[in-house]
Amino acid sequence: MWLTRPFRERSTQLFLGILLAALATVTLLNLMLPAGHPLHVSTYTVTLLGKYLSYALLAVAVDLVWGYLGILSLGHGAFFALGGYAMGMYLMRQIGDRGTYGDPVLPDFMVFLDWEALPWYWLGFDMAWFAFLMVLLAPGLLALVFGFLAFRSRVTGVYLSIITQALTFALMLAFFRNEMGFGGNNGLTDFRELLGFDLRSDATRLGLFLATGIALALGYVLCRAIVASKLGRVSVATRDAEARTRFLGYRVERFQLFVFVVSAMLAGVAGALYVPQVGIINPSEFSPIFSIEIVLWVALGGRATLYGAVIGAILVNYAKTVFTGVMPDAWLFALGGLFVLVTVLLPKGIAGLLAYRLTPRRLKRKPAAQSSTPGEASA
Amino acid sequence: MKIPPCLRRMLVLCLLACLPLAANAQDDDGQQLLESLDASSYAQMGVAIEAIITSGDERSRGWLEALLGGKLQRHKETGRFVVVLENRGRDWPVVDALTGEALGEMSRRDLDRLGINNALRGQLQGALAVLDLQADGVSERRQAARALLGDVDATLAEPLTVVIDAEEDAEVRRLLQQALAIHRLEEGDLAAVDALAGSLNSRVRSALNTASRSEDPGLAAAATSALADIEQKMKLNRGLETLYFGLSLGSVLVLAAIGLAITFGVMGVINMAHGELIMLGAYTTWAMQQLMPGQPGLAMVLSIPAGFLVAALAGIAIERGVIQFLKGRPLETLLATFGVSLILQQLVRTVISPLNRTVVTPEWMSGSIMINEGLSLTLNRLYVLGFALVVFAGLMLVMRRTRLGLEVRAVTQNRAMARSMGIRATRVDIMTFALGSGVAGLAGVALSQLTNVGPNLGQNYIIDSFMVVVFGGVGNLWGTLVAGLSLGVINQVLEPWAGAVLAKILVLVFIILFIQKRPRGLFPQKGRAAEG
Amino acid sequence: MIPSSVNRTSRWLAVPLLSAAVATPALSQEDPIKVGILHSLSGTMAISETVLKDTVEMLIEQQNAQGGLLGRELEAVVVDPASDWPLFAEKARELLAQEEVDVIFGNWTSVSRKSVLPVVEELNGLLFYPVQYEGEESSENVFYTGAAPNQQAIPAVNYLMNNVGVERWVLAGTDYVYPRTTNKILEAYLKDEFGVAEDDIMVNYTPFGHSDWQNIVSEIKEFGSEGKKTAVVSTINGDANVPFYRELGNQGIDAADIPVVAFSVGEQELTGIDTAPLVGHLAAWNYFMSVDTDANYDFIDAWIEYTGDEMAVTNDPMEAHYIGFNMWAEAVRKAGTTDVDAVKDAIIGVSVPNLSGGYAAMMPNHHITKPVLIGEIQDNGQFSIVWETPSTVAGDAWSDYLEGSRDLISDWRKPMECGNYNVVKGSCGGSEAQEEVASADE
Amino acid sequence: MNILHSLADRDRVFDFLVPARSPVDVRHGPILYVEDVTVSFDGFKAINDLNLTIDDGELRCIIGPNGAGKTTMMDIITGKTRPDSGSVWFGSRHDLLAMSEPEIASLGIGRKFQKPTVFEALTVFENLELAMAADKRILPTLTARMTGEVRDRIEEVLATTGLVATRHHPAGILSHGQKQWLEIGMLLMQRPRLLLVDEPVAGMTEQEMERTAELLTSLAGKGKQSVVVVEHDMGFVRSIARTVTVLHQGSVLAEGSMDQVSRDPKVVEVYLGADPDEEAA
Repeated sequence: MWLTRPFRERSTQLFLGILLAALATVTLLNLMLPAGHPLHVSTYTVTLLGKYLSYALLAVAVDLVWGYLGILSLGHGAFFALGGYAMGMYLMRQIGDRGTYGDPVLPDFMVFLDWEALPWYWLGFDMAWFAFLMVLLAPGLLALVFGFLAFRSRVTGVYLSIITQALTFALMLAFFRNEMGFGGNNGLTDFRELLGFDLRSDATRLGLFLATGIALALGYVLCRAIVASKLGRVSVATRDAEARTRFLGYRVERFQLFVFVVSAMLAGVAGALYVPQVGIINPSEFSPIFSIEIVLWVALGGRATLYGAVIGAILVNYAKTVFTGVMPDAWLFALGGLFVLVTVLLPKGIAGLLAYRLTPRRLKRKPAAQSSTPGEASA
Repeated sequence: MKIPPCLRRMLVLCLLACLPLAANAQDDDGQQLLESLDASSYAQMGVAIEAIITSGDERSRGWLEALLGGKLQRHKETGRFVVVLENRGRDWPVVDALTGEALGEMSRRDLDRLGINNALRGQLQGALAVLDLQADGVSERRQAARALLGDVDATLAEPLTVVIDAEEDAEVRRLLQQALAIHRLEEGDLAAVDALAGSLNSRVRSALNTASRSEDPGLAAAATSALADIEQKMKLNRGLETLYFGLSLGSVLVLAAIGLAITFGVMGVINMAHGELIMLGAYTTWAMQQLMPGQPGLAMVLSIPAGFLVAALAGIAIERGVIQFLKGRPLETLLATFGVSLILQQLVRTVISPLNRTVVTPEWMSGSIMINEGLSLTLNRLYVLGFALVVFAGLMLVMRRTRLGLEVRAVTQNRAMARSMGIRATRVDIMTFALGSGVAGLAGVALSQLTNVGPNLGQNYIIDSFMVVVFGGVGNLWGTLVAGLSLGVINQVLEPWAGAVLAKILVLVFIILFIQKRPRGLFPQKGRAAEG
Repeated sequence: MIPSSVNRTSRWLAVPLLSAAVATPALSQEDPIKVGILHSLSGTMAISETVLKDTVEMLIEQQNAQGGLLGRELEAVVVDPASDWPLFAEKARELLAQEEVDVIFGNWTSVSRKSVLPVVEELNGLLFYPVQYEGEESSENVFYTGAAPNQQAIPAVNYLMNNVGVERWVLAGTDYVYPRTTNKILEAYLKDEFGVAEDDIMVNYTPFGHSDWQNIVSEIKEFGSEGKKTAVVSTINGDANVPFYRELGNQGIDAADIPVVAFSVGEQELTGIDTAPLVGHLAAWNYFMSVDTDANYDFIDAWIEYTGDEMAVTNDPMEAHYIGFNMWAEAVRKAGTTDVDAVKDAIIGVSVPNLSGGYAAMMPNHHITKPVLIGEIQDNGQFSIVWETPSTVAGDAWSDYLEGSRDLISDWRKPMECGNYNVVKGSCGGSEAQEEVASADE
Repeated sequence: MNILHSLADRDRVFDFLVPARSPVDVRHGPILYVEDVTVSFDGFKAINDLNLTIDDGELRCIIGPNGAGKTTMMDIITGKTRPDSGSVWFGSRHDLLAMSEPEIASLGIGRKFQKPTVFEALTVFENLELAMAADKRILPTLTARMTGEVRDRIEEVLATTGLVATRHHPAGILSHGQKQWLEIGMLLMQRPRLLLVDEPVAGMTEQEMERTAELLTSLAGKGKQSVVVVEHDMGFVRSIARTVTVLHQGSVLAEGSMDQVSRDPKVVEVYLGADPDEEAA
């Protein structure tokens, strides 16, 4: 089965092992140790980690299209935000009549902007299954339509990057409009509960953290499976020589579309897990700068490795958390400097650094090792 | 020719409603006039201003101007009236309002300002305009006459007829007659409608609008039909205006994008710090104005080379420090230069200030030129439009007619070949990047006249710039020009009916769809080489 | 920067855990009182918020110079939420849960406040919010020291109506919740109170940072040539103002023709504008730097000394922090502790001097009393005050001119303790009561 | 699209056992007809009324100075460039002008580019695997597994092209000649009926050239592939050519055996006195 293929890879086993061990450790340290204990992990930290993990999933999605398909999407924030909004709309509906104005159906922002009734696109979001479906479908459909148009007309390279940027920018402006019915600049906030669990309780927060971790694990395995399949090799072929791949008889645009849509859906899931943990979704997630930042996480971690994306996302965001607290006036210097140095000095990112340290040994031990090639792994 | 002194004297006499002239007024009188200004209500102040106008005191103009500018103040303890020369900071240099004697600096704590409101401001401006009607320069008289439109009241009507008869300049006469007609219209004179018919001036239209709601059905009907005529004429005006708005916005886009068309289009460097180079140009303008206080115009002109230099030097630093290490990895230049842009922004925040800086608009760039009464083009934008075209033409010249341009084209088309022919590719890279960056600096100089000069300036233009370059076709300067101008016009045509936000969204969607249709922009590079 | 010895993902995961664990020491009585400052120091809002951070730091310094509070020293804990709204919530949580600050001074934009609100309520913190805002909110844990709409917008419109004789209104704003709400209130107010016709009101929204105002200014000009006195009520935010005013000036709209009264333009914003063409346009605030009182001059002197910038300006939100800080300090003294619940109870009714020669009192709805001043822009970037309310106005959390909130009042004193009490239904319409009912049902 | 599906299905049914893989109809002899084709770029006629016929199993060399339209001709046959007029038929059944690149590719026309383009990040083995004639739709590709037959076929081609030793090297580290052979190998994996080979020996050493000549001549033949070689190197052309076509300014100048052609005065003139300006296509 192509889906189970990654479980036989050493790198995936290692990744999953570390991830699951980390999840378990955090959970134990949070639950078992008393609050005053020096090793206790506070719920604040758990939520923070949960946020990093959702970013990591987003980075994996971006790495799938950028690293393996060669499509530099500067608009993946849009899919992330759409997933987030789908979740946010569900959470808003869960508030029910506990809002400030006590309206049983309309969210607060609609009440004071005089909406008479729920707009049609809000219908159904009171049902969890529908909302969760939309978490996948909304970004998926957008990616499908956009990708269909773009890949069909063979928009490539920088042109594609720029129009993905235009896409997310246009969406940001649209969602800023209060007439759109998504809460305008304030976005959606003041969430109460998810599937009946109180979002403010520590247990729910821990649960969300674990759910995000598991989603990351599953997302990683899915991406790994795609990458290790023949389809993954077609993607790499497309990345490196698109015309050649076409002459081999592959309908390149369909492969691009398929991977792009999968990636968009993963980004949507990441967004949906992000929103309940940070407690707000607003149009700034659509901002082109955010999308560029995601790409930077991937570049920093190491492109076309998947685990590099995870490392990059967690590292940059951790640095952000630390620096904005420790050196609030100067953290942009640090962040900017980090980006410059890594791109110039570590073209393959941190993963490249790790691989560099590992490769010589492996080559010495087993030249042209069969197990190291994806082609063989599939045999 | 000027109004002869005897006539002027007569006019003033009329204007002053036959009050006794106080040619050699005593200081007590002046003190008294100013005392009466320091009243508790604006109504009383209005009376006092009237009194100053009619006093004929030769210092009255200075007082009125100081009052208008909020510079006429009173020392709290001594009650002395002073005129503040410069009112920034905590201590202000002042002169005595009565004697003109310099009194050194006074703390603002010790001074009380004689405050005015908009109603008084209108009264003062009207009064000053009347005085200006006797100015020597024709343009000043025209301006004064234009200011009087809608401000004529019964007391002014009579003397104005005298002035009109004496006035030599036809335009001033016409304006004054219109001003009089508006006054007569307000009094219900049906004939005045004819005198005003066809004028596109907004105050005339305002007066006609009022008249069209008048109780007198005849007057209302006449005014309404006159308005309908004017409306017809205004339609063409509005079309032209929208076109101008569009071209103006377009020129801003072109300016912002043209530097990028060089660094990105020609060199293939995705320079996310482009916006910050624009910002540097704008800050240079600010710095030049700080260096040359009181001469904003000269500073503005000098900032053109200075802004170019500063941005070009920054560009060279970026090229040497970052981009040269990323040859052949265009997408990674995006990442590294994004880091550079963060650093530059924060640098400006830390070194200069997180706050916006004031860039003064020089006299010759403010206001607008009037094409006709209903259509005037704002000067600053006109200059920017012209500047954009000049910069574009200059760039075309550099690329087409100079050795550098030739070398740049050679290196971008075949680097190895160019090198083997003795072109120093590294030097060409530096020069090209410096050129693109310098042009971004020029954009910054221009933008300082239109928008905020602050750390976020660059961020607001970077996305638009990329859209313009891509829409026009990467590597094609003409494409950038046409793309910028047409996007500007499309935006401004859409804006009135769609609103500002929706217009922008529609433009973006249009670009996305257009790229589907023509994946390499408006003017794609053709042939086999472009496929590489 | 990146230790090369680290080659396992697990290390990276371990770092935040360790640092989080280390950063939670237990508090003792000798410890300083921690004051959290939650203002953006980078990003788009840095332009407005940086000075507020400095203000609070200055106030803390002054307080410490006077021997601190309750014999303890005050310590500022500064974080940078970087104009990123989710980050505001995260940083608020960091301040309350990790740093365990006793009070937070912070936020500027509505969205950042909305983002922080659930966190402050959940962790029972204290937040002093210093900016004029749209109202429609009253949280047990938030104190609103900026103006509610009835302390800024409504008096300003009254002034224009009564003193300037305005008949036609342009309500122009940036498209976000503060302008939306304010304009809705104003529209209802103008129609209900003065019978202004629908045709005589033009509403226009623009995006953040809008820079091309040609069309809109031209429309305003057109709207104003109908023969009725026209005014623009501007809720245009921050950066968009400079190009807006420039365009006004260049298209020849001066204050005598069509005055603009702004609710978001203060001295700080004017430092970035060449004000010469703007002289006479108006702003409504509760404080101007040009206020002629000794308290104000002292404050300005201290501020100039603190910043070392002779040209430094003060503005309304700074005064709000000045008032808020002093109120909080007074309440702590009164309660004898920094305990949040005690301070919350003690602060209601506390009255401290403001900078314009009067007193500000904390009302039971967590809003304060303020004078309303109308100022005209001068060519030196200052305002000259042309009008003020005869007495202070108490902030109203729920507008009387909005359908949904007309019947709501807020009173955080016992026994009501409700932020949105519905006087018609006679019940607290908000979450707590409902939740109790819901849980009782189960 | 339906054609593609039916083709793909057919491929699966017949798999690698049956030699006749392509449904191309060559009962009338020729496998490729190019008739009256004209194409212009910005007014410049790159191809001008071109007529060309290739027989089944033929090895044809096409020569011509720079700008003669050789590469453009290949672009037209493979569907990359659409002509302004004319017709191109594959066998007597398939109108190539109505098809997309992948459709043409799966019909059995393989093309080797001037610059060697192999997938540098993938190994030699994987390069060949991707080139394999198989169901090339998304889901089958996603779930594809390596079978013994596939492996055998790849080994066979590795042997043909002499790349056995390098099978697990990334293609990016191969020598120039090896990349050219790999590319030809990839074409062979598709079991094409017609091979279009653009300048196969450019930049090759003498030895490599010899090997390439051997490889190409062994490929062509009735029931095997037809091969069209575009080449500059006269020595190489002479060593493999049976029939040579000379292109000039977008149309056929001469056709015949190498000796006939090289004696043709028109050809001599073109090669000796070609106007350099025309090369700036």
